[in-house]
Amino acid sequence: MMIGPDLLNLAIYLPLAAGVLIALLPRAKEHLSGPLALTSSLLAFIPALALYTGFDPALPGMQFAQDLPWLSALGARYTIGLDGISMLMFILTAFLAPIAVLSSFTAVKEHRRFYYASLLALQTGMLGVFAALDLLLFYVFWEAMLIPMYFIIGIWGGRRRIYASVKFFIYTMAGSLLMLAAILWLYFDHQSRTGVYTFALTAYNNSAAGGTGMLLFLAFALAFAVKVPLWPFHTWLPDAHVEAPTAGSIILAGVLLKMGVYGFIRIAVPFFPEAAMTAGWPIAALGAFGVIYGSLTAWAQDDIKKLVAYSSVAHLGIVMVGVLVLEPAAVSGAVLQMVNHGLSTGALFLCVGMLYERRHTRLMADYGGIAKIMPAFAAVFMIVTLSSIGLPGLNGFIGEFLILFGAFKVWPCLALVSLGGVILSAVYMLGMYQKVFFGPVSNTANKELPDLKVREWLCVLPLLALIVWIGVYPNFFLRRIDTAVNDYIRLAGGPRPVFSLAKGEK
Amino acid sequence: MENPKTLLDLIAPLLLVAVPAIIALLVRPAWAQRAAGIGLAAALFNVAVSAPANILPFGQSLVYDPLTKLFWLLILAAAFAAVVLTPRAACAAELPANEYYFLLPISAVGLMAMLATGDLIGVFIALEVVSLPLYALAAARRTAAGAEAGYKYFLLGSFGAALTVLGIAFFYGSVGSVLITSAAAISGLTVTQAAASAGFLLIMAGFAFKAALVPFHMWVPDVYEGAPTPVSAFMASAVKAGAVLILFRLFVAADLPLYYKIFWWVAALTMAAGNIAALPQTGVKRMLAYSSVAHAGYLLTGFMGGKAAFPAVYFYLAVYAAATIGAFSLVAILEKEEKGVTLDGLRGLAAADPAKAALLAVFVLSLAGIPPLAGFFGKFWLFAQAVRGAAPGLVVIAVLASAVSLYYYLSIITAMYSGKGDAAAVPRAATPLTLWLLGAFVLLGGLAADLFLLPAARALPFLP
Amino acid sequence: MEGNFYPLLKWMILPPLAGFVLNGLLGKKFLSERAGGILGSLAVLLSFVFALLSLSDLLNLPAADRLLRDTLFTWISAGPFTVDFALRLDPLSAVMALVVSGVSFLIHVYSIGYMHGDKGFHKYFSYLNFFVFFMLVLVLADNPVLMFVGWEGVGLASYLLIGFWYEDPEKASAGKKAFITNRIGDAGFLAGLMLLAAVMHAGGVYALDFSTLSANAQLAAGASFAGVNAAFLIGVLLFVGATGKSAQFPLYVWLPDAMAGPTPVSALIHAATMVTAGVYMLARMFFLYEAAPAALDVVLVTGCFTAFLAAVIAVAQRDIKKVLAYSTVSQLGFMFMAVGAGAWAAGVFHLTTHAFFKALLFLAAGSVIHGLSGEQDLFKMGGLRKHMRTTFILTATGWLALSGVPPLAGFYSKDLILEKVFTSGAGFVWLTGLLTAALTAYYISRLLILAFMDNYRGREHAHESPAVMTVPMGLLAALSVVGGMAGAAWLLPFLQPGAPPEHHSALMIAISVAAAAAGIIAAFLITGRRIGGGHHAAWCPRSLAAAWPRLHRLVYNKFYVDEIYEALLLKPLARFADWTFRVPDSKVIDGALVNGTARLFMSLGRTLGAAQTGNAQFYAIVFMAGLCLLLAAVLAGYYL
Amino acid sequence: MIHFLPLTDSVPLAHIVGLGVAVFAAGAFGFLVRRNLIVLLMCVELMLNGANIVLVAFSRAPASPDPQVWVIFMFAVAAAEAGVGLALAVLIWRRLGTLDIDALKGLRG
Repeated sequence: MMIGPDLLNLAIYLPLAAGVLIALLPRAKEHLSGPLALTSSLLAFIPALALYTGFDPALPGMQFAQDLPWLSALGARYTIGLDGISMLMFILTAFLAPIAVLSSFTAVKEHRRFYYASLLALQTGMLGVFAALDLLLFYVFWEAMLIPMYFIIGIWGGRRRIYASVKFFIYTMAGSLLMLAAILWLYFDHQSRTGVYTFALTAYNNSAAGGTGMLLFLAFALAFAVKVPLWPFHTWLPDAHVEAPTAGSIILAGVLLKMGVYGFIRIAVPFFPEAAMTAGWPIAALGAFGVIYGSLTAWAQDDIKKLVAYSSVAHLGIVMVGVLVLEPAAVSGAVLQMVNHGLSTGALFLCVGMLYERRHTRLMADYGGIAKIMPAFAAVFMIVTLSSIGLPGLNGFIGEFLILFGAFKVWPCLALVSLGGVILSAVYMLGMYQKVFFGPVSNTANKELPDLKVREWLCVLPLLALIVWIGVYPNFFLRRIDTAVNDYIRLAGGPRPVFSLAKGEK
Repeated sequence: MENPKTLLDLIAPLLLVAVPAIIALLVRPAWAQRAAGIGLAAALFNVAVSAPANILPFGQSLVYDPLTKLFWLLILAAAFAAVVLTPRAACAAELPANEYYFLLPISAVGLMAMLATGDLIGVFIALEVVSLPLYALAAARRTAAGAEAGYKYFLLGSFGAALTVLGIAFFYGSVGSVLITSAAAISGLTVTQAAASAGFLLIMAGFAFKAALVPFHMWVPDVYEGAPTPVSAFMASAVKAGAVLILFRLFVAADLPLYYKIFWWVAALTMAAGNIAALPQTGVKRMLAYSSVAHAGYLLTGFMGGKAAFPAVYFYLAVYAAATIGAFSLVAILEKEEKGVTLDGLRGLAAADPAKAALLAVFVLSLAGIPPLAGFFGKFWLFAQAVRGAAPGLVVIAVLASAVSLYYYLSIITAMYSGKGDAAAVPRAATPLTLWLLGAFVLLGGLAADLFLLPAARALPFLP
Repeated sequence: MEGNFYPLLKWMILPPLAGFVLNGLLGKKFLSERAGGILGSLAVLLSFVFALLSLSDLLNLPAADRLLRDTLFTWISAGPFTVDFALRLDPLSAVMALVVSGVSFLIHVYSIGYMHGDKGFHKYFSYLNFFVFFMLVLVLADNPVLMFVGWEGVGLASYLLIGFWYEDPEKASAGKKAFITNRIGDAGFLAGLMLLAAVMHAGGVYALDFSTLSANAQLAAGASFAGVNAAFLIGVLLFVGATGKSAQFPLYVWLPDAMAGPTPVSALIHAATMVTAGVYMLARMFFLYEAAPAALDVVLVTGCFTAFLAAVIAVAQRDIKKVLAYSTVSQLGFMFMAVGAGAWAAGVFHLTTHAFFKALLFLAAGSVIHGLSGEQDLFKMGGLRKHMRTTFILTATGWLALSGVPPLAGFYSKDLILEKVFTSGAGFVWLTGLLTAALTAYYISRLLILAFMDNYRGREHAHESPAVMTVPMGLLAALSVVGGMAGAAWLLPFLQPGAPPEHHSALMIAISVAAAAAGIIAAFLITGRRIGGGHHAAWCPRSLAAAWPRLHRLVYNKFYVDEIYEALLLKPLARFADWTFRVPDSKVIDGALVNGTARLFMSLGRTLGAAQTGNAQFYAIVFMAGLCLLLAAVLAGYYL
Repeated sequence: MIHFLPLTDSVPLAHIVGLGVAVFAAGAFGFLVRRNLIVLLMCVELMLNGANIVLVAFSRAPASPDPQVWVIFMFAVAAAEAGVGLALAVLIWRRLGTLDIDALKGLRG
C-alpha cells in the first residue's frame, strides 16, 4: 500500500473495527479482549508511523488527503488529510493509545470487552478529529468521542465516577453546542455568498468579520476553551481526571485536551482572524492567568491525581498563550508543548495509576519513603516530574521556552506572568514528589510494595524515551511542523506586531 | 380516475391495514398480532413499491402524491414497529389482544387518511379516527391508572377537537373554503382575514395538542405514563409524526409571518419546558414523555425554515420515531409493574443483558442528539433550517435546551451501566429483530441521511 | 561563523554522561563498589585530560584568536529562531572547564573513601557524573540557552545530591528548597534571556551565540523596555539568576541548608563549582554589563552586602559545615564584587583559588565528620590535631589560604579584588570588603581552633581518614598554596590577553594583610583564650554571647531570614493557594457557577413537575389560557 | 345548487354565530368548573354543538350547502366520542368507585 489516504483511513478505522470485534467476543473469550486491543492499537500505530515518516515537511497544505462525497443533500463531504500540526497530534494519539491499553491490563477487571471496545472507539474518534477536513465530519468525530470517554469514566472510574462522567459529558458537550449553531450560521452564510453548500474547512478561512465574526468566534472559542480547559471553564477536568481509570486519564490529558487547542489552531482562529486578533489577548490572558491559578490550586491538593489535573490547567494555559500570540517560535512551541504535555502528564497519570493499583489510595499523606521501596519507579517518576516542570534537557522545557520567548516579543506581560508557572510548578510538583517518595516509610502498608513489573516498564519506557528525545533533539519534530505553523500564522493574519523596544518609548 | 393503478395505490394501503385489523378482532387472540402486523407490512410494501403521481380521483379529499407516499411510509413503519414490538407477554397478561390489534391499526389508518387529505373537514374526521381508538387504547389495560390516562386523554382530546371544529367554522366562514391550500388567503389585514387567521390558529391548536406543544402539552406525561407502554410508543411516534406533519402542512400553507413569530415562542417554550421538566423524573416512561414534548419543540424549530424545511422535518421525525419506539419498546419489555420502569429499575441492566442495554443506550443517545447517531444529523439539519429561516436565536435556545436534556438522557444510561441493581434480576429474553433494525437505523441512519433528504426534497413541490 | 571548528570539545562532556548512564543503570547490579567509584572517577579524569588537550590547542593559537567551537547539531529551530547545540572553548571556559573537571576528579576520588559502604554508592557516583556533565555543558555552552540547560541541570544534580539521604525529611526538604530557590533565580535568568532575545530579534539578529551577542550588545544598550534601559534590565535579570545559583542575597538561603548533602557534594557543588556558575555567567555576559554600568553597580552592592552578611553569620555558627557554607556565600560575594567593579577576570581568579581552598576545607571538614562518625557540631570537637594530624595540616593550609595570608592562593585573588574595588572608586564597598576579609579570617580561625585545638570534647572515637581521601586533599592543598602565584602570573593574562599588567600598590597589600592578621589574632584571642583551660562549659563563643546576648542570638539565628521568608512569603502564599482552591475554585466557580446552574435547572424542573397536578381541568385551563394568549397575539398582529 | 335548509334573512348571521359561540362558551365554562365526569362529557358535547351551529351558520355566507353536510359528519363523530367517553366513565367507576374528576390524580408530577 502506498503511503496515502488509504493508510490514513486504516489508521483511523482499524481500532474501531477491532473494537466492534472485541465487543462481539463471546463471554468465554473475554480474556482475549485485552491482548486483542493491544495488538490492534499497535497495528494501528504502524500506519500512523508510516504516515509520519512519509510526511514531507516542506510541502504546504494537507497531505494524504482524500475527498469523497458523503451527505450530498447537505454538501458535506468525507474529507480527510493531515498537515504538520495534525500529523503530530495524530501520531501522538496513535502512540499513546497502546500505552493506555497496556496500562489497563490489571486495572480493569470487569466488563473487559466493553472497556476495550470503548477505548478503541475512542481512539478512532480522536484520530478522526485530527484528520477531518470537513466541518461536519470534524464535529461528528469531536462529539462522538465523548460517548466512549463517558463510559470509560462512568463505568470503570472511581467512587464518584457518575458525577464526574456526567459532568464531563454535559460540560464539554454544552460548550460545543453553541459551536454547532455557529457552524450552521457559517454554512448558510457561505451559501448565500457563493451559492454553494459546503462544510469544507478551507472554504471558511476568514469568513466573517466585525461583530458577527466576533460572536461566531466566541461560540467556537467557548467550545474549544472548555476542552482545553481554559480558566474558568476547567472545573470538569479535576473531577474527570480523579475518577477516570488510568487509561482514561492518559487519554484525557494526552489527547482530549489537545483537541481544544487544536480547534483554535485549525478552526477558530483561521476562520475569524479579525476577531482572533482582537480577542486573542484576553483569551491568552485567561491562559496566562490559568498558569498561575492552576499552579496554586495544584499546590493546594492532597490527592496526587487532582494535583496533576490542576497542573494541566497551568500547562495548557501557557499553550494557549503560544497559540494565540501568532509568533512562529511561540506557535511551534505551543504545538510541541501539546505533545509534551501529552507525554509527561500522560506518564504522570500512568505512574499515579501504578501507585494506585498497589495501594488503592491517591492521597499523598498515605505514602512517604516510596523511593526506598520502589527505587526504579521513583527514578521514572522523577524523570516524568522533571519533564512536567520543564527541566531543560527534557521535553517540557523546549515547548515552554519557545512559547515564552516567542510570546515575550509580542505580549511581554503575559510571558512574564506565565514565567511564574516555572517557579510554581517546581513548588507543587517537587512538594508532591517529596511527600510521596522521600522521608521515612511511615506507613506499614507501603513496606512490601513491589517495584515496576515488565508490563509497567513497557508502558513507561516509550514515554521516557520520547521525553528525553524531544528534550535533546526537538528539531526532529519541530522541522515537520514548521510549514503548517507558518500556514496557520498566515491564515490568522499574523504575525502580530512586536512591542516597541525603541529607546524612550514605553 | 384515469389510471386504475393509481387508484389502487391510494386505496390498497388503507384497506391492507384496515381489513386485517378487522380480522384481528375476530381471530383467536394469539393470531391477532400476526394479522395486524401482516396487514401493516403488506401496506408498507405496497406503498414502498408504488409510483405516485399527482392524480386526484377524489379531488382534494384524498390525494396520493409523492408527499403522501413519504408520509405513509413513515406512519406505516412506525405503526408496524409498534405492533410487532408489543411484547407478547403483555398482551397475554393484561391487554385484550383482539381489541388492541384492531384499534391500533385503525388509528394508523386514521393517520394515513389525515395526511392524505387536502381539506380541513377530512383532516378533522381523520383526526377523530385517530383519536377515538387511542382513547380506548390508553385505557386498554383497564387498570385504575389506565382508566385515568384514558379519560384524561379523552376529555382533553375532545376539548381540543371542539376547538378545532370551531376553528374550521370560522375559517370556512371567512375564507369560504376548507381546502388547506386556501390558507394562503389569510395573509391580508381585513377583519375577515383576522377571523380566518384566528380560526386557523384554533385548528392548529388542535394539532398542537396532539403534537404536545406547550401550552397544550400537559396531558402528555400523565397519559404516556398511564397508558400501556406500547401504546405510548405509538402515540409518541406515529401519532406525533402525523400531528407534526399536518401542522407543518398547515403552517406552510398559511406561511404567515405572524405565525412564524408565534411558533418561535411556542418552540422555545416547548423545548425549555419539556427538557427542564424531564430533569427530576425518575420514571422512565414519564421522562420519555417529557422528552417527546421537547422533541416537538425541536421540530417546531425546523418550521422556521418554511416550506424548504420539509426534508429536515421529515428526516428528524423518522429518526425520532425510531428512537422513541425503540426506547419505549425496551421499557415495555423490561417493565414488571404497571407503572413502568424507574431509573433504579434499570440499574445493572448492562451486566444482566448487555444487548438491551446497548440498544437502549443507542436510542437514548440518539434522542440526545449525539453524533454519530442519526439523532444528531436530524437535529443538525433541523436547526439548520431555523438558521436559514433567520431564527438563529431559536437555535441558540435549542442547543441550550439540548444541553439541559443531556442530563436526563445520561441518567438512563448511567443507571443501566452502574453496578448491580434491580435490573440484574430481569430474565434474559431474546431481543426482537425489529429492535435491532431500529438500533441499526438509529446508529447508522445519520450517515445515510441522503436516503431521506433527497426524496423529501423531490416531494417539496407537492406541499401546498 | 568565527572560531575554529574543534570536534574534540564534545569529548569533554561525553565521558561523565557515559559514567552517569553506566553507574545509574548497571551500577547496583553489575558493578562492585570499587568498580563503580573508579568508573565515575575515570570518566571525570577523561574529561580533565580532554580539557588539558583542548587547552594546549587553545594556547597554540594566537592570543586574539583563541576560540574553539564544536557544533553538534541544531537543537531548536522554529521559524527564524535557531539554537544550536554548540560548545565553545575560549580562555574563560577553558579555565572554568579545567577547574571543574580537575576539582571534580579529586572529589570523586575522595568520595570513594567517604561514601564507602553507603547503600546508594553507585547512585551517588552516577549523580556526581551527572553533575559534572551538566556543569561542563554550562561552562562550554556557546549560547545562553544551552548554558541554561547546564544551569538547570546542575541545579537538578544539586537537588538530588542534597536530598541524597532522602529518608531524612529535613534533607529532602533542603533539596527541594535549593531547587525552588534556584528556580526563582532561573525565572529571572529566563526573563533576562527573553528580553535579550527580543532585543536582538528586533534588531534583526537571530543567532544567540555569545560571539554574535557580544558583537551586537549595543542593540541592548540602545533599546528600552517599560521605560528602562534594556541592557540594564537584562543585566539585572541575569544577575537575579546568578543570585539564585550563586547564593547571593536575597536568594542565598538555600545554600546553608544544602549542607544536608554528603560533604564531598558540598565541596564540589556547593563550594567549588556549581555555585560559581553565576560568576561565570556574568563574566561570560560581561559585554552586556559593559553596556549597562548601572547594572554593575547593582552587582557590586549586592555582592558586597552578601559577603558581609554571610561573614557575620558565619562567625556565630556551631555546625562546621554551616560555617563553611556561609563562608562560601561570603566568598561568592567577593567574586561578585569583582565583577561589579568591572574586573571579571579578578572574579574568575578568585573563583579558581576559592575552588581549591574551599573544596579543601570542605573535604577536610568531611574528613573530620567522617572521622567522628557524623558529628558536625564544632563544640563537640576539639583537639583533633592530635587524632587527625594529616587532616589538621591540610585544614590549616586551607585556613591560611582563605584568611588571605600571603603567599597562599586566597591572598592573591582577594587582594586583587579589593584593589579593583578600590580603584573603581567604590570606597564604602571597599571598606566593607576589608572588614569582611577580617571577619573571614576570624571565623575560619575560630573553626580551626574549635575543631583542632584544645582537647577533644566529643564521645565518638576519632580516627584519621584513609589515603584515598587525604591524597586528593593534599593535591588541593598544594593548589591552594601555589594557585595564587601561578594564577597571578599566568591566569590573568590568559583571561585578558590585552590587559595591561597589574600594578599592585604596596599599601593596598599591607592593608589587606593587616585585616587578615587582625582577624586571625582576634580569633585566637577570643576563641583561643581558654585553650588549655580544659573548662569546656565556659567555651569562648560564650564570651561573645555573654557580652552581647541579643546580638549573638540574632546572628546565631542568621538574622531570622529564613523565618522572615517563611512568614512573609511562603506561608501566605501557601495559604493563598489553599484559599484559591477552597473558595474561588470549589465554592465559586465549581460550586456556585457550574453546579449552581445544574441545581437551578433541577429546581426549575421540580417546579414544572409540581405544576403538573394531575388535574385535567387545570390542564384545560392552561390550554385555554395559552390559546387565548396566542389568539391575542394573532389579533394583535392584525389590529395593532 | 340546492339549499337544504334555506335560512330566512330576518335573522342576522352575526346572531346565529353569536349563539353558537355562546353555546360553545357555556360548554367550555362548564368543562372548566364542573366536577362530574359525565357532566364534563356533556359539556364537551355542548362545545361541539356550539361549533356546529357556527359552521352551519356560515353555510349562508358563501352560500354553500357543504357545511350542512359536514355537520352530519360531526354528529357522527360526537356520537362516537360520547360512546368512548361513556365506556371510559364506566371503567373509571369500576376502578375508582367515583366519577369525581378530582379522583383522577394518580398520574401527576
